[in-house]
Amino acid sequence: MFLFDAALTGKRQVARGMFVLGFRAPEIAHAVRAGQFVNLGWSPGPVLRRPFSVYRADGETIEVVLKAVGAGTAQLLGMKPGDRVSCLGPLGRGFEISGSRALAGRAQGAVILLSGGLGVAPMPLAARDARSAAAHVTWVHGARTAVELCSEADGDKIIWATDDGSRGFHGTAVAAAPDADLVLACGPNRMLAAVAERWPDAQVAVETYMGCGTGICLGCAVPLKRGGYDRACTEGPVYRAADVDWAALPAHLPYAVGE
Amino acid sequence: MFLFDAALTGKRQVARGMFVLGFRAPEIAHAVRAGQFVNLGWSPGPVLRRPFSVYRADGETIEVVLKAVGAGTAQLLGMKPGDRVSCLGPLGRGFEISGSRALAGRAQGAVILLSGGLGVAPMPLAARDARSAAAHVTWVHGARTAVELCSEADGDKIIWATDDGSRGFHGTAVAAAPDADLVLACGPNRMLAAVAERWPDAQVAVETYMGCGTGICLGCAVPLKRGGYDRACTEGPVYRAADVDWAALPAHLPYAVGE
Amino acid sequence: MTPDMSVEVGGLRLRSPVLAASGTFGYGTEVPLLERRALGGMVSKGIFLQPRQGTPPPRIVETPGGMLNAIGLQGPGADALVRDYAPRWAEWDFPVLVNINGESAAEYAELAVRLDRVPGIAGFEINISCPNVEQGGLYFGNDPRAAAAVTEAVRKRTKLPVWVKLTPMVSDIGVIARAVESAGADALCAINTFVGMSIDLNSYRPRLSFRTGGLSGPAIRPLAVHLAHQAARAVRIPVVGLGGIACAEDALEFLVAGCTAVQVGTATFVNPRAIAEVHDGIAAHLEAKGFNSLADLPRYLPRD
Amino acid sequence: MTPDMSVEVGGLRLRSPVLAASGTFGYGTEVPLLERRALGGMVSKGIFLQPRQGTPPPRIVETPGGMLNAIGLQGPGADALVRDYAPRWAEWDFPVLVNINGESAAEYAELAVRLDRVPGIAGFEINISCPNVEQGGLYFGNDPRAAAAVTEAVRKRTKLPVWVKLTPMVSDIGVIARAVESAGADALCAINTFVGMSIDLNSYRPRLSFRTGGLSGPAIRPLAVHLAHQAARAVRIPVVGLGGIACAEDALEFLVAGCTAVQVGTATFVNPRAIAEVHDGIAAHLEAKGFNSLADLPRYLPRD
Ligand SMILES: Cc1cc2nc3c(=O)[nH]c(=O)nc-3n(C[C@H](O)[C@H](O)[C@H](O)COP(=O)(O)OP(=O)(O)OC[C@H]3O[C@@H](n4cnc5c(N)ncnc54)[C@H](O)[C@@H]3O)c2cc1C
Ligand SMILES: Cc1cc2nc3c(=O)[nH]c(=O)nc-3n(C[C@H](O)[C@H](O)[C@H](O)COP(=O)(O)OP(=O)(O)OC[C@H]3O[C@@H](n4cnc5c(N)ncnc54)[C@H](O)[C@@H]3O)c2cc1C
Ligand SMILES: Cc1cc2nc3c(=O)[nH]c(=O)nc-3n(C[C@H](O)[C@H](O)[C@H](O)COP(=O)(O)O)c2cc1C
Ligand SMILES: Cc1cc2nc3c(=O)[nH]c(=O)nc-3n(C[C@H](O)[C@H](O)[C@H](O)COP(=O)(O)O)c2cc1C
Ligand code: FES
Ligand code: FES
Repeated sequence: MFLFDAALTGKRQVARGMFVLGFRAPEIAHAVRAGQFVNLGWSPGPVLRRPFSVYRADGETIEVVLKAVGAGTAQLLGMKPGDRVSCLGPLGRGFEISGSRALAGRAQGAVILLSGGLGVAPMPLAARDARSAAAHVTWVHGARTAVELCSEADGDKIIWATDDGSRGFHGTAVAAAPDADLVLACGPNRMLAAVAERWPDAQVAVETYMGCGTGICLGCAVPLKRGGYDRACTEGPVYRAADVDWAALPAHLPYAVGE
Repeated sequence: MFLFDAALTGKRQVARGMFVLGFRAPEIAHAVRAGQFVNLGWSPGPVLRRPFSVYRADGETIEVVLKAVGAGTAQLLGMKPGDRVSCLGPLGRGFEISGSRALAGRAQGAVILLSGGLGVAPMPLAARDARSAAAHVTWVHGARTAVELCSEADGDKIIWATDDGSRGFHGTAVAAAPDADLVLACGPNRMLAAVAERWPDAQVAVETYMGCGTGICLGCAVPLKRGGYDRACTEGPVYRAADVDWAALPAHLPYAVGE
Repeated sequence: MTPDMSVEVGGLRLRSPVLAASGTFGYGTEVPLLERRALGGMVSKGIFLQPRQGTPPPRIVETPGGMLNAIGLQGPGADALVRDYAPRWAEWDFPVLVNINGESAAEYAELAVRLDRVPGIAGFEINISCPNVEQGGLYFGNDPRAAAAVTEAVRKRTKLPVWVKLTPMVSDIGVIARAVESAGADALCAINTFVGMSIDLNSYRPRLSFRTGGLSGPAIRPLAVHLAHQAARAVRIPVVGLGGIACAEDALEFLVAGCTAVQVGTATFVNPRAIAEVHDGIAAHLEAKGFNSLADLPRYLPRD
Repeated sequence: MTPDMSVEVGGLRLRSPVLAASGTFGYGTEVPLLERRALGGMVSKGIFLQPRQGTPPPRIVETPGGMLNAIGLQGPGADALVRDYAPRWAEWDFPVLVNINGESAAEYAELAVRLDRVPGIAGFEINISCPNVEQGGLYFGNDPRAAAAVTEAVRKRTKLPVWVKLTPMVSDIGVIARAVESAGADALCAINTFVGMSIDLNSYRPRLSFRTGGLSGPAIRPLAVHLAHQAARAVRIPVVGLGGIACAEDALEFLVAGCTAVQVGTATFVNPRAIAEVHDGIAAHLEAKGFNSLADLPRYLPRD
């Protein structure tokens, strides 16, 4: 876990209202695994940090992808190159890819990356790791409508899905996806609940409110099927889909925006 | 009283740590009188607005001069051209110059502008108005040391004073000043108390905490010699020096910085 | 169609549910009254029977998300109020309530007598966050019996609407709310400021000359919503919510939590258009959700 | 010369006046313990005798200058605490106090018995902001008698230091402070969170599943300073101040206002280095002012 001030290096648009921000963060770029996140803070700004999945990591730089869903994200998107944010990470347990049982013993396992809206966030790193595990990667990316699809989906095969049919499959990403050995998914919690129905063993990255990101506040409770809660920031944010008690997990968090 | 968003147009340094910021504010540039102030707010930023004397006004632009004395001023100084602040003003009663009794009937009255540290703030406008009232203007500007003297003092005659003697008169601005028909002063409240001793009829611009700047909170109480309080933002910030109960006015406010 | 925003609160029909809070709008005469259409009413700065000079400066200090104030209820006293302000209020198209203060129940009562039937005064808001001098300086508002006694004393002297403004520094606001309801209040206002302190690290003394001050502003909003909600659950008379409202969403939290109207205080210092923005934002919310009137807004008010 | 920062608080000698507050530092095992030198001690997450699952999400919501939490005292219960955490604490070079909770005085007492003389446990912090189930759910902390009863029940069962953490939702904290002092507390901690509520405007229901939550963070600091000051004025035992401390200046306000030590809570969530920064900043302040030790810091503590 590193804590330091990171300078904004650049910004680009990847869908309507959706932007990628780069930060100079060599320690994290080096250490981060797909599905892990950073917790960003700045002043003047919100009281609490804001968690963001690492989108890409390259040499000295990490990227995050976001939309303005509230004051914090709007402030981040208003920053200019050179502005600094306090960066804490990498946090959480990421996807299990090369070491996963699903791929064990397969020459070229089939991996599906399933993302809804801002759920693209952890996927470029997941694609990187799946490819380096010699897997065949199909990325299924869904959004409400064509202009909200992230333009940077990447994989051996790409399937687009839109709720209004304006591009690709007319329907949800879950419905559009073929089967595979390993399914990695991120998106609105209710999309993940649908993933859990179809692929109980899928690895899904959930979203919760977070107070600290470091395991000490117990604010990020994820209700488990076996009873009780654990911490999205520490045991999660990636879970076996069937392990989460989806009915008890709030479904209105902002990954939902743009889906 | 106008309320609108004003874009920052530029910034220049005028002394160690002291900067002039320009804002596009045509309504205020047109209406403002010497000694009046604007109340600036921005988000994210402090809860309350921050009051600043108008330093210059020219066509479409007003200027304010400041140092970083706390979080709010530091944030203002970190802004970049094009950034916007909410601007409320012009507020308060300014200096009485052309209509003042002190100058009445004199062909060329002698006016002294007496400023300590950031007390330069209202003086360029005061110099402008005094000159247009055909007065002879002597500007006496004091600071702790040479590098803290504002480089933009302006008048028919300029007298510098430094506490350490590093430039001009070795001592306070009050001690350095000659007598005159009309004395206008701004600076730390304890300097103004000294002004009151020497020139009871001087017009002095005081500083207080301000909650609203518009006369409704009663937070900016100025204790009066005749008893009771009135409002720096409405009846002030300019007072007849002898009218203020200096012993009861807090003296630790930040105009003191840099003096 | 713009939704119907009018409300009936404790004996007054208001065209808007948004009022100006006491002490944060002066006497309504200081600032040009723009956008009146948005203003449901005004509560004037707290007044005592006699003129009061108020506390020495510093009187205010900013804190994270809020401010402390210790103005000391500076004011001109009842006679000047009747002479200088009431005649102007009588010409306005929204009701003005007078925030009344005293050191004993009898003083509140005398003030009510003095101000009753004065044209321009539409009602009273009793500020019970005053020290009860006869009881060793304990606040009226902390003690259900003292709060009820003040309410009753005023109630008996006037037919005008009597609103009682509750103090938040109590362990069970419902008890006080019920006590003043029984004593004849027409509405409750929740809440006044919380007592706070800020220390200067140069002088090693409190920053405020009065040492303590009342905390207001966004910082207290979650506490205020909770207390207003608790009060609304405890009584049948309307509750006017306030504390930290700066935008329409903030006001809607109070309304959903069971309040009939709201007051905007500190926000007006920062944004002279705050009341209009709150009003317009509530109307926009109702429209966006398809409600024809504020009465249709869903409330969250499980009964105790 | 670095100033002497050690303090003696309620039976414990601490190398630093800065402690980690309960519920904001877990069990001390979650995050690598950097910069221990700055840590005067730690109060572990509140525990009940039995394991508790805690409340369903959402458990936290941000508010202006602060946050609401309703974790529901999720925890493993006394046996797991003794088994899993105490042995690790026993190896550390700073004291760990356990924040104890119960639904009746007897339950607190039982917990004290169970944890007394367990190596690694240096003392107790009694959380009296719990509903007293036997008394219809009123908080122990609101009632001087109930607060004293809990304190006495624990006091009788242990020779370890007993600190009592006060709730802020009272009209006179001095009364409670004196009651628990008389009942044998070694120190007071002031204060716990304030109850607040936040409403979601989509569902028209509270944002927190538990409906209300405790407000912490910078927003409450001026209230906490005032309450800690009032408590310090009321008693002779030391007071540990907390509520909204994020930097050294904040901590110094509590110390000047009469506190012997401070705890840092929510700030640790935002800045994992907060405790070290508070410690170092206090030391820097003392040095800059020419004080050789924290004991020389001027206090503002007029006696009642
Ligand atoms: C592990 C994790 C990874 C995430 N990765 C991304 C990402 O890569 N890209 C992205 O755009 N978003 C991501 N999010 C969501 C992102 O953190 C929120 O959208 C952001 O915090 C909203 O901040 P705001 O100030 O703009 O919104 P606010 O104005 O604070 O609130 C808007 C909404 O944001 C949510 N929110 C606020 N604070 C938090 C918080 N501390 N934690 C979680 N949700 C919060 C609430 O639902 C709230 O209603 C992630 C969240 C988690 C938990
Ligand atoms: C009528 C008037 C005109 C002023 N003109 C100028 C000017 O031209 N140039 C200039 O640099 N400064 C001016 N000031 C002072 C300026 O407003 C303060 O320095 C500024 O508000 C400090 O804000 P901050 O956030 O940086 O400091 P903070 O961190 O808030 O506090 C630092 C100090 O600033 C003071 N302060 C904070 N808030 C206020 C407030 N609302 N009103 C007054 N003082 C406050 C306090 O003394 C505080 O200790 C003027 C003040 C007044 C009342
Ligand atoms: C400067 C100031 C003066 C106030 N004066 C009074 C008053 O005279 N009488 C009163 O009942 N409340 C007074 N209040 C309290 C407000 O009316 C209101 O209850 C409180 O500020 C909380 O609302 P807010 O957060 O919207 O400001 C005052 C508040 C402030 C900030
Ligand atoms: C997430 C969270 C959990 C907390 N859990 C406990 C607890 O278990 N026991 C307790 O006495 N206080 C608990 N508190 C209260 C803190 O210890 C502290 O009193 C309060 O947060 C005010 O301090 P702060 O503003 O520095 O956070 C908790 C606070 C937070 C934010
Ligand atoms: S966010 Fe604090 S424990 Fe997970
Ligand atoms: S600053 Fe509010 S009355 Fe002057």
